[in-house]
Amino acid sequence: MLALTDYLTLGAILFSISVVGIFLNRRNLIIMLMAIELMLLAVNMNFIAFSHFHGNLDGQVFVFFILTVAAAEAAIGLAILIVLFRNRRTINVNDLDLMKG
Amino acid sequence: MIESLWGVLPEALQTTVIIVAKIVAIMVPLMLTVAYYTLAERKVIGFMQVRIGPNRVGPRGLLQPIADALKLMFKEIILPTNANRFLFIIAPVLSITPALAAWAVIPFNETWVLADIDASILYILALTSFGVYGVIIAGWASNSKYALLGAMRSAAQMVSYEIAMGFALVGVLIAGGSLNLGDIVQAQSGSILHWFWLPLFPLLMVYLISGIAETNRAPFDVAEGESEIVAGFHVEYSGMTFAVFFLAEYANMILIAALTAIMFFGGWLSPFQGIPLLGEPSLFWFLLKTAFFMFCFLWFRATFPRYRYDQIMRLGWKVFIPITIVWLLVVALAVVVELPWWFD
Amino acid sequence: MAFDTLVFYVFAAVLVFAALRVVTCRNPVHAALFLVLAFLNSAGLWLLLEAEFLAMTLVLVYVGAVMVLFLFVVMMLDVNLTEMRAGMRRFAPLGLGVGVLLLVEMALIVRSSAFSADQVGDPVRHAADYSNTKALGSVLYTDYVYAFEIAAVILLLAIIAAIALTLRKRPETRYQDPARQVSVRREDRVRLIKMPAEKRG
Amino acid sequence: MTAIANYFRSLLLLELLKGLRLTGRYFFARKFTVQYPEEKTPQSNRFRGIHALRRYANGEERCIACKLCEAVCPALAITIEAEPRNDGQRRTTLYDIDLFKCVYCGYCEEACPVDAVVLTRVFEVAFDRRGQNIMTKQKLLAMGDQHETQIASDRTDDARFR
Repeated sequence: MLALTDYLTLGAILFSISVVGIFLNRRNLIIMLMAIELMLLAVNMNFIAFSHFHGNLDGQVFVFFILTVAAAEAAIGLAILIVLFRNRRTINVNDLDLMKG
Repeated sequence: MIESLWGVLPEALQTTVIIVAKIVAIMVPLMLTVAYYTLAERKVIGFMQVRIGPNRVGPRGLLQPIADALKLMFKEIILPTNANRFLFIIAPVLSITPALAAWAVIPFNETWVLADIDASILYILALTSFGVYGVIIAGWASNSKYALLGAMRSAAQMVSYEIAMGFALVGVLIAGGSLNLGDIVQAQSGSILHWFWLPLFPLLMVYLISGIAETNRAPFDVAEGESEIVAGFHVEYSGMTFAVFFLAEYANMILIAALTAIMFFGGWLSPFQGIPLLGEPSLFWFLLKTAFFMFCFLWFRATFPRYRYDQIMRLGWKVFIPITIVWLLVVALAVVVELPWWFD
Repeated sequence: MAFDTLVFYVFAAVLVFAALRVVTCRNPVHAALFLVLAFLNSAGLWLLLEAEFLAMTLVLVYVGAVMVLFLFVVMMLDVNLTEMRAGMRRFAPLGLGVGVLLLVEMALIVRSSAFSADQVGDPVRHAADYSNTKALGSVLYTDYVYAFEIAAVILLLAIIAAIALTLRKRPETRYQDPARQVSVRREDRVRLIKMPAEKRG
Repeated sequence: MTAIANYFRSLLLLELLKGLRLTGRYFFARKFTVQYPEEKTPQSNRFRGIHALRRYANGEERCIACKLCEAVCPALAITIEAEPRNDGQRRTTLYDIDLFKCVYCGYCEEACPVDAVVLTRVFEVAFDRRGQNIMTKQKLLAMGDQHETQIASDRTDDARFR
């Protein structure tokens, strides 16, 4: 019989992997965006697990909103990425230092 | 003897065997239809161009698909240099899987459906949206400019038309009041005027045309575009891998035709409801309607010239999406005020 | 081992593997494809948790649209891969350290008695005709209707923002207006002139 | 006003229906397909197929190596080398036509002063080896010998138009 802790552990592992991913790919904007998506997935996993084990739909509603917001975030993030690439011919985070003055 | 053997099997195994048998019962006729659909395409387009089409292999060319299949099977599968081997081989599989898996929820009549799940429309939407991966991965893994261009085009096209198609389906599920395809067909019972093609006519047009665009068929076949990018995403494919892409395209066409019949033309319901014998709902009507829309696919291909890429995108975003949104409002209003005889 | 336990461990193993590959992949296209695999597996896990609607939506929205967009961008941009990889080894110890620390902290919380089986209890068993989609919809359109509308506005905002960011008029390209092309009539274009035939010399 | 009317008319997709009606009509029309190996389309006596070199009735080859055909050939498909023969007459030692280059325009036939090189009605040609695309003098003469009656009758039929 699966318990709540199994799902929560899975969520924790996923979250940690994506945090490591953000550290590892500190130059690559695209993979950083993907790591953020993965993080949101881990959070969603926890929400749904709680919702299932407590018999309460509010968790799933919250996941629904996270999905919409994450889709919006991905769209805008990629748009920004494309504009950056168009202007600077690179998506290396280290090269995006114009604001330093 | 056989019955006693059957009784010995554990219950879980019995259900598994039954389900596998059902899947085979759906898949075998489907694959045969796909094979003969290719012949039908060549025949129909030939007829519309005042030719007679293939007639050499077997009587009237009836064995042509088998000859084609044998030829493709014995051809060499060429792996381009620097192609990504794994993705290159997996791409055709990825493109045919959703086309076949979607048949799990298609109801053939009141009782014949493999998986009678609640959210069958959602399931179908999710699967068709997955179909684009076969194309993208094929284009990218081929390590070829034309293939990549074709993949980019068809990816953008399929994602764009998915929206219009999804909205059209939302209209259907508002009118039908259910996400289950069987319930949607039941909601259309009454007479031919109760079928959803009449109240949802704009959505029907949008769905049919988006379906053609979604399957990358003429006149929306810029992803293949023989005259500009040779064959698009599958230039580098040969032999059986190419054949699988081919099968996937035709299986998708049959799927779209079947869905149109179910959602707008009352599935297995008879058009002569009320008349004895002829008015009986049966599998026959469903197959007849599906066959008609399959014919329409070929008819369109024989008639219309290919759209230009920017025209396709314009049509999808600037014409279809506004039309569907407006008609969704109309349908929702009609359902809320319970407009007589459509949504009674 | 019960069947759903087996399914859970298979899906979870593939999910963790795919997540690991996403963050360590050399090629962004591979990373995106592994992310797709991760989404598909978590959709399977959500089905196990009886969240059918969200599982389907995850496939539809993420696999069908967002990841296609990602792949599209990754394939279109001509990214210098070696340069992207440069700092990886240098950042690895710090990243791993933070990750392990985070994992240990969360494990301590998750494994604490607050989430144990006797505290949480068994999940509610639903009747055979229970529809997750219907239940979710009835909550969404009543209790959370304002939040739902805000979500709609956010999506609209995202559409407008994405279009506004990437829209550019290229002065050197020629555009055409299909509406004008279609509405052209013969009288506007062709003028018939009567003129006397020239005499032959 | 007309613009608005046109817009709504465009929503009816009338043009598309017209196109569908046309192809739908042809679907039932009589088919014109010719079952090729069994049936053949009629040929004109001016049909320009593969080449041949003719001989006079006494067996003497007509070609006098004037090289007019080589000069007129737009595709540079003809190669001719010539030497005086033992009896002092000028004859070709090499007369090659590359069928890969030839465009079957028939200028060589027009140019020939002695009606030596002609285009026959033979068009069913296939190669399965390299080099078979070169029509050598022997092959051309053999073609001429084989089809002489047909060639001669075609020339006489067409003579009054020349």
